Amino acid sequence: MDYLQLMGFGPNGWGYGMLAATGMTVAVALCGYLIGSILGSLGAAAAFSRFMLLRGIAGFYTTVLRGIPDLLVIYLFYFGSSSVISGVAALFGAEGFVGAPAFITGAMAIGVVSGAYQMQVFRGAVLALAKGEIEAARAYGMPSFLLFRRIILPQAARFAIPGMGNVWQLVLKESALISVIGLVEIMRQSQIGAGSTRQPFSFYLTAAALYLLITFVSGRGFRLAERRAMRGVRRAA
Amino acid sequence: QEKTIKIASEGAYAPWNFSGPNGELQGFEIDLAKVLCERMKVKCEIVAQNWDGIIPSLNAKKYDAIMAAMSVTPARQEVIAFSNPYAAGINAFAVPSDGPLADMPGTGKTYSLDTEEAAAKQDIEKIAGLLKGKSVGVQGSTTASTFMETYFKDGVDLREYKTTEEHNLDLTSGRVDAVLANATVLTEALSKPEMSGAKISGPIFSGGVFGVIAVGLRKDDTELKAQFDQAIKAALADGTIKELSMKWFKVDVSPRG
Amino acid sequence: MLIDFPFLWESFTALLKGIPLTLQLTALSVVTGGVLAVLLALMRVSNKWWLDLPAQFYVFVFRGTPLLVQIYIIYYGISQFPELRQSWVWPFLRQAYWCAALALALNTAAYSAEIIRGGLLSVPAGQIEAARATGMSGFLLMRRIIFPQALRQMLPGYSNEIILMVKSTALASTVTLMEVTGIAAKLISQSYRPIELFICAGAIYLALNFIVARLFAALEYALSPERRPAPVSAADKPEKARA
Amino acid sequence: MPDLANTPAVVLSGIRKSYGEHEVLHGVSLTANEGDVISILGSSGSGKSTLLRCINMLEVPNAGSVSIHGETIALDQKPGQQPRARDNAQVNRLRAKAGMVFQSFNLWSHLTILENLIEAPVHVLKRDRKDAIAEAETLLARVGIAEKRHAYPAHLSGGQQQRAAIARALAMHPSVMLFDEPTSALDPELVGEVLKVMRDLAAEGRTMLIVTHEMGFARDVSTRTVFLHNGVIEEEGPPSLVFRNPRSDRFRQFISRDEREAR
Amino acid sequence: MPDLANTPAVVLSGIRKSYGEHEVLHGVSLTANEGDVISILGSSGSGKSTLLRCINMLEVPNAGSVSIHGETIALDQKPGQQPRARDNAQVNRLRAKAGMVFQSFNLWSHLTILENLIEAPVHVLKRDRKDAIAEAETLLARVGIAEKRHAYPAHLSGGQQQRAAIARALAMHPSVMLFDEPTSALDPELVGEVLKVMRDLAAEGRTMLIVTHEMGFARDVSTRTVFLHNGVIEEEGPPSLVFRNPRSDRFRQFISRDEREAR
Ligand SMILES: Nc1ncnc2c1ncn2[C@@H]1O[C@H](COP(=O)(O)OP(=O)(O)OP(=O)(O)O)[C@@H](O)[C@H]1O
Ligand SMILES: Nc1ncnc2c1ncn2[C@@H]1O[C@H](COP(=O)(O)OP(=O)(O)OP(=O)(O)O)[C@@H](O)[C@H]1O
Ligand SMILES: [Mg+2]
Ligand SMILES: [Mg+2]
Repeated sequence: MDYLQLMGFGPNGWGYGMLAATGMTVAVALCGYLIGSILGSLGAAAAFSRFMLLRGIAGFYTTVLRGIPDLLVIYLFYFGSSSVISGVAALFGAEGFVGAPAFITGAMAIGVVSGAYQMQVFRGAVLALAKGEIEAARAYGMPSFLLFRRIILPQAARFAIPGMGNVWQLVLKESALISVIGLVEIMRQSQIGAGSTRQPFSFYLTAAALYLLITFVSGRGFRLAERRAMRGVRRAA
Repeated sequence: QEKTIKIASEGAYAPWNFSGPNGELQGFEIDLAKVLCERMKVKCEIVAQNWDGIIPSLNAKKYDAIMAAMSVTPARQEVIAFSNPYAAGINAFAVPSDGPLADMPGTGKTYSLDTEEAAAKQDIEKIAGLLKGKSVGVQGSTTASTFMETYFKDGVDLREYKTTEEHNLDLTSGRVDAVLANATVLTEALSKPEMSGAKISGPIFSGGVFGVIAVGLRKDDTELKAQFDQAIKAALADGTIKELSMKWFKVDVSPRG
Repeated sequence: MLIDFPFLWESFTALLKGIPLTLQLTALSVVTGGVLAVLLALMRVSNKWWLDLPAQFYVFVFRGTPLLVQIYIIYYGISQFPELRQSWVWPFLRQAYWCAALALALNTAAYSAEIIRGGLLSVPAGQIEAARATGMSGFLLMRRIIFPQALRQMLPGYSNEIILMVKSTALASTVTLMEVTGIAAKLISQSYRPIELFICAGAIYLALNFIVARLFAALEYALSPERRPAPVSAADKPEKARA
Repeated sequence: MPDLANTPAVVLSGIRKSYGEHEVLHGVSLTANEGDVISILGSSGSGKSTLLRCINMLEVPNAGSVSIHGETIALDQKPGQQPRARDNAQVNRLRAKAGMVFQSFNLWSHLTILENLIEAPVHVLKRDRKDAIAEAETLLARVGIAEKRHAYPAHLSGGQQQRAAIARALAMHPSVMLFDEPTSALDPELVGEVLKVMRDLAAEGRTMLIVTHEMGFARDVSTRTVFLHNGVIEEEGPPSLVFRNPRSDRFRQFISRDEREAR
Repeated sequence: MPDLANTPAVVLSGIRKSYGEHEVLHGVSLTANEGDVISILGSSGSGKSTLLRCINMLEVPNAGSVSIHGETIALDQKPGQQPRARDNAQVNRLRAKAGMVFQSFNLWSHLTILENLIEAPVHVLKRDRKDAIAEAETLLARVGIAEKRHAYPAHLSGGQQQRAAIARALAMHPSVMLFDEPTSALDPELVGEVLKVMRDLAAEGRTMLIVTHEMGFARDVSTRTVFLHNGVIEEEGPPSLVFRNPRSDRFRQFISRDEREAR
């Protein structure tokens, strides 16, 4: 069977399956990334806080979650959460496997991990901000959140976007790990295909192409965002 | 009211269990599972699950049974229970057909390591001599690696791979001189044009460390185990398993004795 | 569930044997990848399309595809071409070790290049102009003014990358290398106790990465004296060697 | 609400501020009544900017207190720690009343000039966006950079940036104005323009504290002149008095140079 | 080597510079002979900084040419593209001879003040580090910030930063000096000090181009005064002449304001 037929959309083609898996990858990665952005910005805010406790928590979070293998986090989330939920459910007489849906668990696990990375990216970006401009905002009475939203965020974006792009790529790849909890994303689908047809290259190269496609589309987005964030910045001659 | 049980398979291990393009599961074990469920008078749902998480998920009650070409080993028995076996593990070497290993002693023979160990050992010794200083690829965490560690402890450079496709690729590229894998899987792989330069060499081994393949179950699920045991016994007795085996593997993998 | 301490301990000591390989692969890929990354980043900010475009493409491909696929293609893919098996690179690429190191280095170069680029862009234009006005340019300008300032900005992001590299060496186990994860996978297959083994392996990675994170924090502190409150009595501060 | 007629607009008492071990302000006390225009003179490094920045808590003093419109800013002073304001909401409220022009302008680089002007009015004071824009355009015209309203700060000349910064402060309608050398980057013509704007504001009864090196302005417009030297107030009083009869030698010397240069 | 005695230090001819569609300099020609002290006056936004920045190619002119010590900087002007210098080595060599003080100082934030001063002498001119330090300390003492030598720029007051920037430019022993409002952040006393330093340099025969709003300096020290208005030179000549008899109305108006303010 030639490649086009194999990856096509005919009755024996894997096209639909690969497409569906791509959708799953994008969905999980996107959710995880957004959750991570929230955790990451909270973490970065905590890292700059004047309270030692908050700084400590932020430091612990980013060190541990970056430090341990991601798969372990996913396992802990999946089996950890399900044993808790199952335990509670058992009290009410439910039996068998009760757990958060795999999708939510997966997105949460990826979110928690990517948040630890995003926190570092944000922290670096905030450190590069022009101090005077933040002072100006303070001097005009901007309370913390407004200051964050109107001044810090748009300016930090300039320095953060390359790093954010990295984390997005990371999340995209990381989403492959959620196959252990039963979601079929690009890598798992390729593995199934490779094992079922014994044609690993066709599948892994297709997987690479699909990731590149996602990267291409999202890269457009990041470039637009960067151009927008860089408005008003003068580059040295 | 019919009970529903969930059975997990890997879905990526042709021809034991694999997936069609649209995700529908096929293969020897899928057919067998349907037969067994029919006999147990339960409704069955077969799901695909990544090999890495397959045992923990069973214990987390994500499903109730595993049928994924899983051999019974003492280590696995510590964490899960197994039903009566429904297949025997048969393994063989594959080598480049134009190389020095192309016709190792015992080619064409079949040995059971349970009953014919002495005869098998004679050939194994000769093969060990041939393999001295050579590299052999096996899939990690399988009975194949256990076999190599038991009988070819010294002199062989053992490489462990994640999947059988991977060691097959290295066999074609010449990074390894031979691979040892489940004979049914090897036969299937060797039928593809990419692997036309390789062949099976030396005897086919069964029994012993290759043990048997059975349904994996939770340890506390004794009731389900009893049901499976009975259904498998019946399927073996009336030749259903043999029939399925011939259909998918062209050989009979029914456990003997 | 009772914790089986003897088992944990046994696994832990077995896993420790994988650390040298993990560290070797990390160091090798971070160093070579780092050099490549600097080049790529410079190409990206060069304002010359014929330098920028190839670098962009490189980053696109190597960041855009999974490391696993990259390792897979470098190790299994290239070897399918008989021509290559005859060539001089084969003695290297035949070995899983060099394939893994190569894949890791190429991969980290793409990510690091973006981090470095972000750092370079964050240096205020005025400070670069001030350096140019004194006649600095090219490598000198880069080394003395731009890079020192870019460095402190990009350290947090770069610590991410190093930590990721430590963890990514785990993928070397897919090409038969027995580093920490490879050993863990083997032990899991022997014992079927993934959680315990993951926790042991996790502890090892955590320890390694903790050291990396602390080193980076210390480096960041050391490199950013101007972010700290002013030196107390300036007069008796020893002069810093910054040659 | 305290009685406006009688409460001073700004009261500083005993302000001390250190950076590390280096004390920059050694207990500065100063009262600005409603409508006062106080010019703060002093040589470079004497602590003028630091003093202004203490008023709106950009620097939190190590000792002393700041009151604005009769409301004292609550401070926390734990020994061995950096002092800090106790109530952020209070500080923000008071800051919104005190417009500041920074010595280094500090325009927001990601916003155009017009956006710089409406940012705080719209988001802090919740003023209507349309009104804010209309007013901002008037202000920009007044300082002569109306045609630059859609440019980003990085694309402005130094003097244009300074004028934008002044306009940004005025757009807040602050009741207290803190100007840190607001004419340093301007040519004499524009200095004249800006001083005229400030005179108008003074006439409207706004309270102003202006760090300046323009002796002319200090002498002619301000209601009070303060001379800061090495972190203490060396001379203080109505300009008509202090310029004619300086009590402090240091101040006499300071102004004598100027006299000599100006001729 | 061209004959030094007869070649002018800086020759600008027909300099045009646009930002986007907006032409800022409309063909400016100017010659500075060895030892000339040229003060460049002009209102805010008239293009003074841009002109200075064209001299050392921080902005590459769209048309016209720049020569320093008789050596013309080679430019590439492809239609539809940004102009650029052809030979970077040449530009760097000439830049090292032309010291610049920026309007916004641009001190290197990662280096202490002392390190800022020795950076270029040691690494560009390859001067001996010890000597460079010794000289830097003398310069810092001369501008009165010796005690700040180990401080970072962010920890200095505005005037201190400006003095550091002046010292940094002087440390290069440039034969041509480009000063962009070098006294804007200084108090009158220090203005006097700095102008004295510049008078000394003038006496040593250095060529200086100084953008300034200090009319006193323009009148008393400079050998020539240039008045830039909207990107063209409106008035040029020895100060004794142009200040007394301005030919251009615009310049008359410009200086009249100053006169009025100063009194
Ligand atoms: N990078 C830039 N991009 C676009 N326009 C610019 C840029 N730099 C300067 N301009 C514009 O060019 C004109 C001249 O600017 P320049 O900085 O030369 O003025 P200047 O004479 O130095 O004024 P000032 O006395 O205020 O410093 C101004 O109108 C300014 O807005
Ligand atoms: N963040 C800081 N850290 C350490 N020292 C500082 C800091 N800010 C200012 N200083 C020091 O405090 C002193 C007063 O600074 P300040 O900026 O108040 O001076 P100033 O009177 O405004 O001077 P100028 O007229 O030059 O602006 C200076 O000696 C300065 O070096
Ligand atoms: Mg100041
Ligand atoms: Mg200017």
